[in-house]
Amino acid sequence: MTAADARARIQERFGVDAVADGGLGVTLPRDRWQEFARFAHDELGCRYFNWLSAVDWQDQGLEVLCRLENLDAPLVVAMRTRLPAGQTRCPSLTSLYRGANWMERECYDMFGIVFEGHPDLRRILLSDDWEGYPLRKDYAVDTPLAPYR
Amino acid sequence: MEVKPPVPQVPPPVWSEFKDLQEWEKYHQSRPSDDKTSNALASIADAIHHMPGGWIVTTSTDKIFNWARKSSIWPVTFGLACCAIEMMATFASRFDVERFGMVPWASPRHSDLMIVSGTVTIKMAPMLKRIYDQMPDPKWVVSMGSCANSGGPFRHGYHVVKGVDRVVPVDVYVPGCPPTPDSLMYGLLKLQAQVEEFQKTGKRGAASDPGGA
Amino acid sequence: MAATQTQQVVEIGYGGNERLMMNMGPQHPSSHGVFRMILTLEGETVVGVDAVIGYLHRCHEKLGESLTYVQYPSIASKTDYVAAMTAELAYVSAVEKIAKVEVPRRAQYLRVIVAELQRIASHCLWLGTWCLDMGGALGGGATVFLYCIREREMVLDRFEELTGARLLYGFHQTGGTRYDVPPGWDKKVRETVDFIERRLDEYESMLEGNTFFRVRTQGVGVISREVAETVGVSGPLIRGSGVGYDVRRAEPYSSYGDFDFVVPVETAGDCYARYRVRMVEFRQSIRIIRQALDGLPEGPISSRPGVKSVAQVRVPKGEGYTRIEGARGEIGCYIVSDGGPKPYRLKWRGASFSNLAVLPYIVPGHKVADVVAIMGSVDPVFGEVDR
Amino acid sequence: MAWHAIEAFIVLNVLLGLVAYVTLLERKFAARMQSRIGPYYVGRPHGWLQPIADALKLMMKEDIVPATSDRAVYNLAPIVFLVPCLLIFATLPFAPTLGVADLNIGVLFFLAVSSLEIVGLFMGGWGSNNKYALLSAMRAVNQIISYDLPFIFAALVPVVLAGSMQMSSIVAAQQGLWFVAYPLIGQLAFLAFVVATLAAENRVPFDILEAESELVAGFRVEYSGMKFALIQLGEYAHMLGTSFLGALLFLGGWLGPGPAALGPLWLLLKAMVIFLLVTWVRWSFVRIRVDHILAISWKLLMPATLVLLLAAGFVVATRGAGGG
Repeated sequence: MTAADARARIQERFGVDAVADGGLGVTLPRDRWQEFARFAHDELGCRYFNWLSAVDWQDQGLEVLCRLENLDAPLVVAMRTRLPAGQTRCPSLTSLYRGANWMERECYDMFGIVFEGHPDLRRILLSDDWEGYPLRKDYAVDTPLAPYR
Repeated sequence: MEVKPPVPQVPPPVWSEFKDLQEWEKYHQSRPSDDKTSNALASIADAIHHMPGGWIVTTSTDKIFNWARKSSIWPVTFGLACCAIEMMATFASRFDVERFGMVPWASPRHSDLMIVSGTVTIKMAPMLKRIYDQMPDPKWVVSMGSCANSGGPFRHGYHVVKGVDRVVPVDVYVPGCPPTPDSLMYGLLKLQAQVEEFQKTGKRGAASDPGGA
Repeated sequence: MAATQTQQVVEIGYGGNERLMMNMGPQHPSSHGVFRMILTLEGETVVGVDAVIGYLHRCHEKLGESLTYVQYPSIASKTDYVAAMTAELAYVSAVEKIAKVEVPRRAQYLRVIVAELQRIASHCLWLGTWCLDMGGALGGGATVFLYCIREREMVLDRFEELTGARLLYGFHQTGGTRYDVPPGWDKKVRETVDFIERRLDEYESMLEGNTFFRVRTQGVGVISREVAETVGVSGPLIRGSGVGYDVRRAEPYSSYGDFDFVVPVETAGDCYARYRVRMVEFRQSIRIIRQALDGLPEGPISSRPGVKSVAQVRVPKGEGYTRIEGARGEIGCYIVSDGGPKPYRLKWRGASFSNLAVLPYIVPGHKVADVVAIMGSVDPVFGEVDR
Repeated sequence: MAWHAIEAFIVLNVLLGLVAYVTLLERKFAARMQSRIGPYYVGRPHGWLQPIADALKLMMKEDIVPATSDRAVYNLAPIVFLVPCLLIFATLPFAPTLGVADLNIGVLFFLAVSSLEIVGLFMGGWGSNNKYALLSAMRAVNQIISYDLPFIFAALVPVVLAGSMQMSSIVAAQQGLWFVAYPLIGQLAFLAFVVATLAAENRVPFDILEAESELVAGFRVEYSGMKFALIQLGEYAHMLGTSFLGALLFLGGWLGPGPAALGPLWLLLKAMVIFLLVTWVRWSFVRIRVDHILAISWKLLMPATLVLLLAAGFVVATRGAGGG
């Protein structure tokens, strides 16, 4: 499976043009997130889950990124989706990739994105009663928090 | 074999009890000034001291016990971050603090010294406090590295405690990011000098000047 | 301080056994920093594990957004503090990728040399602490630990001569390296790696001839290829599970394409396989260092010499992800730039984070003593897990 | 009677001093193995005062009793642990006529009493109300059950060869040939004895009950100050006692060149050889897992020592008791 092959198949199946930049960058609507991951897992052979994260674009919503790899090919697919402003719900990939478990928990911890279908969505880095989501742009880096300052 | 990760309940973090800043102040900088054993010792020592010629006994035993305390300071193996690697190097062959009688112990109950080596985060601070509480008196704390001293390069972070002295009382601060084993050893020698001035009752002497003992 | 909230889950299992919850960490001799495992035990056997991380969350990603491209590399070294050179390299190469900066060849070779030296130092520490986990601080493990630290000190001496620092270096900067090699340094490096190579034989004969060591490691903590891929582990862990995946080979950076080296692969997936992979990596690193020292080109060490102002590096709008093969696996750095002097978003893909995520899948079914062996063979660095 | 009391007092005090300095010996030996120096500055040169400083410091430490512990059991445990460890010295003769009591069932007494330490150990683990300590106590019971038998069997081989359970007659029987030099049986029994000793003393590689990397410090994790010192003392006394036993049973006790007055010195030297052997093993092996430990005991050591014992019996039956 070469990158060009994969690109053609993505074009055919999802009707989006993959941007080739080191890997294939695919931008998807939120409701095809899981579908594409399944397609990448089963048909493109991307069984390696590299990482998942998000970017806060303030009034343009949150962008969720995920990087999947086929280690044999080699083929890298970077998929991304944009959650509309004010929306924090995103489908979870935990049913496909076990690595998504911690990555999505971290994303929830830092951005407050609620992954639907995650079996155990709780804070991972911060303690359970932390207030706010630190990596959002409206969260100051030195947000005061009693009692340790 | 399909192994599913279990989902046990995690007990609530202890520090949630200190939501209130005033309540925290109660625990803040609390250096146990006395305990039952040292109070009993103090009264015995006072009695001996007031007997005729007793002062010779008390002062000389004082010296001996302080020498013993100074000569066998056992640190607890408690590594936090980057500085822990340098702390390990200090315990290892080249720098070998066992020459001064320091043996790292795993359990805080056996130790006299806590070397806070690295950044203390808000999640870790209550644990650190608990480890300090678990150590038997007399106990000392060396704050190793900029992060433990003041927050260091992470001072502005939302999750970083700005200096371990907000959680436990500190005896010696070792600067550096990370301090080299040499400077940690210098700090430990300074601590030994401080321990030598330790008072007979198990109470600490007056704080020595920060420049050196 | 309030009394410790003890929590005991009493479940009568199928075997009629009462279960015991045991807490390991955050201060525990084998926690490798600050890691907490909540083990559910049935006798000596672990039936469940919950990993609690975040005790060293130092807000790296948020700080990265508030520090400039010149300021941050020295902080970047504090993510993977055991292998600081590679962590810095990930950040600066991500910046270079977005800014499209060409790095001089000499700087690239220097980066390779320090990265491989760092891998040796890091693996030394791994071997030492792993044996410490299995052998105890009051036993043979401590001996191996002290030997390993002794060798590591030699590498650190070379770093000290090069950069003036022992642990966190600040050696890399956008567009090249900050320091050139001092005179006579390459000779010392050669002597160091020769010495370490001899010592490696000693370790291997000491450990592999030891039945106790083999019994403790072989067949323990098996990561199957499927689990390894779907969790996303990297580095020695995935190579121990039969996948020959190495970023140095898959996506060569910093002129790794010029060098001849072998990517070790073991298929067993257990602790012993990971040990073997790392032992071979030691030797391959030494091989790469020798080649790089032989072929070290002359020339400038930085494409933008004399960076004085902290705001001098300007990066155009864009985004980039670079990954490099650190001592623990793939260290990735994803930067979104909005054209300002600071990144808009910085994401660390810590190798240890993904590697550690495999623990809940492999630990159940093992004995308590194996938990620490597995934990040590994963070799996490908590600066990188919690960031 | 009074003489015995005085003798016991002297033995006890010499013993305590010896135990203290054995710790220093071990630390220096380990340090040399690890290319370090070890204790140096406390009582220069070579840290002669280190054990004294440690003991004094531990005496002055706060004594913590955890709130949730079983107070009576917790407080009693160090004593219960220490007493058998010191009591084993009662039957050890240091020269033909020097010793507290040279019982005619000396070996039996030693073996019986030395395995009593497990009671204190278990009490400590249980009384601490700590999960690490509890797990360690369970492991200790496991281990003592599996290793006492090989230990006893290995120790009984010289008894059978000498035809006596009295320590002094066992040594006397080695006049011609030390039992460690006894063809085949002697060496194997000595080997089995050393291995079982390691387990009985809870040294690496069998120190699963105080495994630092898993159980922090095992059964003594909650003990601080003087109680911790007592436990350490007991452990080292036990180590020293078994080393003496090994020297008496296998290495010919006080036999050696020179006048008879040098006897105790020879004994001490031989005991130190065994002690350093144990220490050497300790500082060069990794710890093994609990199930492997049990397997080694029941599948290898038990049958082997049993066969050795039978072989020794056979030899004695055919050739008569006494040395080579």
